[in-house]
Amino acid sequence: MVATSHDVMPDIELYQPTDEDNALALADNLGRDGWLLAGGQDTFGWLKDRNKNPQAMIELTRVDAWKGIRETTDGVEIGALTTLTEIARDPILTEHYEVLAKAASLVASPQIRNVGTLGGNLNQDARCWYYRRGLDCYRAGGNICYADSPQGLNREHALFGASRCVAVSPSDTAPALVALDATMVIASASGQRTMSAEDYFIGPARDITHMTALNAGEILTAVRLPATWANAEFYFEKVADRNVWDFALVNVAAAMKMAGDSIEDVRLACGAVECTPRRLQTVENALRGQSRSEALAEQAGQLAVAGAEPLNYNHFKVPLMANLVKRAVRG
Amino acid sequence: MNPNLTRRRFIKGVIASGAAATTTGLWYAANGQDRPAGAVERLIRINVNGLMRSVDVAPQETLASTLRYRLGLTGTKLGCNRGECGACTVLVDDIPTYACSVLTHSMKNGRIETVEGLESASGELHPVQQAFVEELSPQCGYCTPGQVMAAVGLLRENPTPTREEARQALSGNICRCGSYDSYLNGVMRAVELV
Amino acid sequence: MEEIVRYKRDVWGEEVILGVSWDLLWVVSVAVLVLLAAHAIIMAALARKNLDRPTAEGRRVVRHEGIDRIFHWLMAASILLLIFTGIAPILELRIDWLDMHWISGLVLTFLVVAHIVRSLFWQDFKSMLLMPKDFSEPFDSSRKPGKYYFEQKGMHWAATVVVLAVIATGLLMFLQIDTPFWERTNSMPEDQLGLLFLLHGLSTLALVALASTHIYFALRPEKIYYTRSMISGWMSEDELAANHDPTKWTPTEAD
Amino acid sequence: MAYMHIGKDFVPPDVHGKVTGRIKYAEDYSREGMVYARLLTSPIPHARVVNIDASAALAMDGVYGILTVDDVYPDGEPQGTGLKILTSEPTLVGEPILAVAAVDEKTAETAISMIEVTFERLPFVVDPLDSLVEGGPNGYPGGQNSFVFRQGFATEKWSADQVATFRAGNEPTAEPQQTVAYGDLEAAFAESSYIYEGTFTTAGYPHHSMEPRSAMAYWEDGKLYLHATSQSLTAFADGIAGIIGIPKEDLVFINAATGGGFGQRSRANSVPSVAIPAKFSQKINRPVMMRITREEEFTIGGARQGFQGWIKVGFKPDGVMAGCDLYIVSDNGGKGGGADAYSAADCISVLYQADAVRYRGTFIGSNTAHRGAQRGPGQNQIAPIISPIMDAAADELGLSRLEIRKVNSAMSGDVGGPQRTPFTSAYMPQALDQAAEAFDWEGRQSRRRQRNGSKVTGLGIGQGYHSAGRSGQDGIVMMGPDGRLKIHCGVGNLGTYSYASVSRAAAEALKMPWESCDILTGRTDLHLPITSPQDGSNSIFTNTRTMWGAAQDLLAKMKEIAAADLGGTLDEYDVSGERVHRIDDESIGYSYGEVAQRAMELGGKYTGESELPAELAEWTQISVSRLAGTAFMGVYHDPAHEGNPPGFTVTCCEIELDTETGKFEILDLISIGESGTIVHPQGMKNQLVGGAVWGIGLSALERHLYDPQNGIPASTGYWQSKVPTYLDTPVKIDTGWVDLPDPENPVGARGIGEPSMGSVSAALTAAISDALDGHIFGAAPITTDMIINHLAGTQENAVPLAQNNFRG
Repeated sequence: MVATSHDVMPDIELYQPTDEDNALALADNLGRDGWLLAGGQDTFGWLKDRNKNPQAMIELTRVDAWKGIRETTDGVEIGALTTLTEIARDPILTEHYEVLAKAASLVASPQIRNVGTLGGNLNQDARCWYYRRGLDCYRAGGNICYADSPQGLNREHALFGASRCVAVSPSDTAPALVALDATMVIASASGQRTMSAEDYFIGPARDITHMTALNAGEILTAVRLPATWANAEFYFEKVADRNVWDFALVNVAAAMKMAGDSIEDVRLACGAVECTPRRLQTVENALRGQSRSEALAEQAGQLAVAGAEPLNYNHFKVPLMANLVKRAVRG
Repeated sequence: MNPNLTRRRFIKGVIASGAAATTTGLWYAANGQDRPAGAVERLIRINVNGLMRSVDVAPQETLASTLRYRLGLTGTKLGCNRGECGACTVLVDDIPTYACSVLTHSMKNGRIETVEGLESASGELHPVQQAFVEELSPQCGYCTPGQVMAAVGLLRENPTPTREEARQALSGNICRCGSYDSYLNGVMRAVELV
Repeated sequence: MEEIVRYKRDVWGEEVILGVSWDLLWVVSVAVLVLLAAHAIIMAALARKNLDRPTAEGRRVVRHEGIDRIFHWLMAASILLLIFTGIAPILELRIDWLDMHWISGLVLTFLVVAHIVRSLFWQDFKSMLLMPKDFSEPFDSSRKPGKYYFEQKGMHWAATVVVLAVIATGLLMFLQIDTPFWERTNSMPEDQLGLLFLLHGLSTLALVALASTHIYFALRPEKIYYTRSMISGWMSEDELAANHDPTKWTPTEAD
Repeated sequence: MAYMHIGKDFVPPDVHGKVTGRIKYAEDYSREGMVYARLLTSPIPHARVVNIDASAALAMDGVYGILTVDDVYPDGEPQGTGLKILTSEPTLVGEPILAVAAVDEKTAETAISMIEVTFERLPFVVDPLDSLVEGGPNGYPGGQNSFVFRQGFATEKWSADQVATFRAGNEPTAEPQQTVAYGDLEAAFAESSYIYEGTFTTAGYPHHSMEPRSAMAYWEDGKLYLHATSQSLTAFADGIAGIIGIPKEDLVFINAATGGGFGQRSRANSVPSVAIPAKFSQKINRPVMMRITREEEFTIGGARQGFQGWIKVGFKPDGVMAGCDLYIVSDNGGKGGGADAYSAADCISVLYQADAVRYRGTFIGSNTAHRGAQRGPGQNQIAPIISPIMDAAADELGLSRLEIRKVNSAMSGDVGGPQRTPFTSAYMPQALDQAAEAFDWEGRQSRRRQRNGSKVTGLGIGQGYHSAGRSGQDGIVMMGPDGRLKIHCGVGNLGTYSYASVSRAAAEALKMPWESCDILTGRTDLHLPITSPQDGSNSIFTNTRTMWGAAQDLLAKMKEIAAADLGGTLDEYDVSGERVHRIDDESIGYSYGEVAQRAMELGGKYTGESELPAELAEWTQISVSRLAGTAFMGVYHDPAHEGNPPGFTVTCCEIELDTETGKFEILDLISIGESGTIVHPQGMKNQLVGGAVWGIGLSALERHLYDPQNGIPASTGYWQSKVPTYLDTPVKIDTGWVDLPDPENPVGARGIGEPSMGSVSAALTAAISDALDGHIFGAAPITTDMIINHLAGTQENAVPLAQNNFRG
């Protein structure tokens, strides 16, 4: 019987490594018992509620190598521990990759952006309220989904790609990275690997208890934005109930390369409609080579929502998503 | 017995009794022994309102807990204790921060300022505080320390914000009384006072 | 071994069964491996004394009709796929397992039902029946079986029970997920749901053990011709004579 | 009238403490030897506690004891309504069952986790209509499902068909539990040329005060010192002494500041949990702190009643509201609730002066938050429902939306409500005109429904009302030889500053400079008079009367002493410059210090030792008895007033609604108050802007969700409940007031706190409706998803009229 409301941090150990090797060694030793702590804005709630009970926190923010925004030969590399405020205000990003800066500026609240990091925003866990309440649902390793049931309160849940769990990707920066065709840099004690942002996020069909491809002992250390999409025409919009603190009901990120009025190339992604940021490849294919018009935008919106499977209370997300894609294409 | 260990325990004992004047029951008692190597040291010195304070801080302790229950700085309020209200906003190196949602150990190298630290040595209110008084910005007052700190943080970064900029900067602070308009009037008046 | 059953809290915080502890998977795997290894060692030690194997040369008789072999291999494939897709998420293998799992589950169910119907009405059902007198067969070298000897019958019936249990629990679990045929209702009480997962898990463990044992014996050299017969359908008359009592089983000649 | 203090801004004494963080709320206190209590609350929406085994917990080191129902209710748990201190039959998730005190919170929590409570699970329900239907689960003890305010528990059932018809949008056909009516409704509809008829729902959601209701208590010298949170000071203390079960004189209630009330903390029976540390400290003889978490604040707090209603309104060709027929099923939550539905009907009657009104009400429980008063309980739920209907009528009848409100306006001399109560005064037409002019309402009409890309402009005007004043309370002022005026103030400090602004009436009566006044308040051992619970927007009206009266008593006594000592009659004396003096020769007289000195020499009635008003409440009597003889005393019992002192507001707003995202922005908003003379302009302005934020929450954002399948709450915190933020509210809110005096109040004042929310909710809902070509949702809130669904023609699988759920 769980019958006490907890809101104070439980006893838990804290490590504050200051260099990469130590951090990776700790992550490796502790595995899933070690909680990777960045800004902590998706950490303390879990711990205070006693709904996640790791043995120790490994604070990553003291590793300078994983912070900051640097220009590279083929784009920009952003340390995963860079705060959202820094990203939102960074001159390189605001000038060349505005879609990411905009997305970061719309996360949560100013104070959360001040300590919250890009890595934290990308790796945050699902916001399904049943899951957050600490119920032993599928995502928590259980055998039931409370949200997708005949009377489940699933207004904020998935339109696509649900498999037992119907939670959605809560991140605002994730769709921006997918639109930018970013590369995720993942380090572990045994080395480094990279993968595309699109592949980084995984749905419940493949892993119902984790939202990213990070394995135990691995740390997301950086995100690389390719020069290919620098200075493209960008669009980011987030619709949420409240204009502060809220997670998107739907968000959209777009990067478009225009040749005059014609769409030369485009990448589009929506958040909060699937457990992963949903890249809209069919829409992209339909847009490529077309000249931009209201009719095309309308068509793109409709194409974007094809195959949506709404639940009890999220039918509105279908027209909302269509409209946001339409607006993204309209520019 | 290792003499160093004994001495360290002794120091902890002194610190603990020093803190007994304030509440400590919210925060959980220490498991002093058998802590793994490499984990943080509990006994730290932190800069709060310009004073270096020695304090025994549990690894998991939030800054709000340390301020309220170790140092007796109860001006920092806990409205939700999970980053959803802003009442616990303090400045760390001039950056508005939810004290309920950062660890003290994460902030230990920073310059921490709470609402108690704003008045001048002679007891003069900070311009933001003065302006909030003049505009009667607070209602129930529970969110006020957080609003004050967010406003002070803004004015340090941007001494002449527009009303819209002030609104954005303070947007991480809930006021259930709905005194937003009065707080913004206060910030705009503070701009004049500064 | 820490535990057999995993528990969780239901929506109101009461403890209910969540399912089988997957630590048992390792226990079962290790146990089966040890037993089979022990068996292999003993057999290897005894091997030299037993050199007069029947020859595959000569006339051939039909042991398994083509249709039966197809059934067998389809069932084998679906069971292996079920085991693989079921275990993958436990091993944190990130594959899209659930659709494969329920589709192969449905295939298996169909095959099993068809097999039961066929065996009852079109096949020699009696040949697989395990009679009380069969139990003395392994201890009496003078007794030879009909089509299936004791161990084969035992394996078959054990597999029958376990597969039926897996199917029955699996079908009930199938109702708890969204499929092209229906949307899940989540109407089963959580304690019953947990029991279901537990039974499915336990029967899965048994199935893993049985399947490994079955594969092991099928690959053993002594009676490898039974495996061959499940592939090609025939066995030699010599093999027949060495193992079976022609009065109890008279197979037709193969062409 | 030229006042010295009334109508002027001042710095209330507690503001300094608020901006410096020095003012203390209950949880900011600590005490030597303090131990910590934590609650074990029900994980189940409705259950009976069969057994509690706490032996393992009590055997733990550092555990000081357990507090159960048997401790707090030695004579058995009360069967009545409302929140209990602790209960053995919880009717909602999170209701406290027992408490454990320990050396620290962790130990208490660990101990709680070792307590085995055996529950018997009982039927529960989340939507009242699901309980009302024949065969539906009954969520209250004893298999009942209904509680009627001031009547009691009942079991109420409708046939499946009756519930289905209602859900389908039709007038309920079942007998209501309550009917109140006046006028000839049939005739009214017969002469109507426009009739609107339809069902509606409004959300009941919690107060979400920022200060959780933590409390700390200890016993010293036979007295209980209780630090807690409340909206009212002495009225709350008076009540909580009864709940704790101790004599009033043994309680010292300390409550210098309260982190928001909004109706839920005005009376002790809505915060009975503060009795837990009080009882605990008595039992274990140690100071006990009970800190309350945000989640607990939600579950042991309360919420507004939600409505599932049907309304029919008829308008004559000239726009006059002929009749209004209202049928409301109120969501009474888990512990019984109030009379919001009646107030809703009352509000329509008052605001629109309908010729005939019928109110029918039925009250059904759900196993959700306790329902109690919340800022304009009833008046404000109906405000966003009626407002777009007024607009539809105006459009239909060819009137302007301002005009239709003006022809229906309440004015002095009018009566309102089913009881046909006359107003003390009423100036709604003036308020409408003032708002319309300040907002340039007519000038903006050209922008109405104008499109700009995907955006469309909506204009809204709305009105708010709440009865705003009471009487019959007590006042005490004191003066010592230093000549300073000690104003004993029993009014709570919940952020309205009314405790200070009403005290200004005493200063005003004695023409005292504010610097020479001290307000004694914040803790009851300062010996404070009783006053009405600080709810119902009454404080300004009620307590300016008592303050004025007590000061007048002091004034009269001053004149008596002066006349006796210095010659002449009372009416030959007046006061000015902190002196009582002859009118014809100001040099003959006493300074206030001298007259106080004389009073103390004379004693008797001058120092409260005799000739006290006979009607003083027991609480005041205790205070007076302790003050008696210590200083010159003015003491007063306020007689009952005549009529209904209304608080009115009018709001105009302009929004821009994006038809592609369902989001809107409030471009301009002005609220005009009509609440008699304004005592404290900054305080008035704060009530108007605060009410505006609340109105936006009600109309567009705030929600209250419980999972229908298992009764667990989904909106326990600020994030999930969608409390409005800076960026959901306008960057600037304009305010103003009519400022005409009310004759029933000595300084002309009436209250404003609650109407300020209703008019904004009404105006905003009207503006949303306007932007959507007049579509009437019949709902509060109207959330983003609802707007998108309306525009896109999509639909959720929502249950029509659902409560504690999404509306789709």
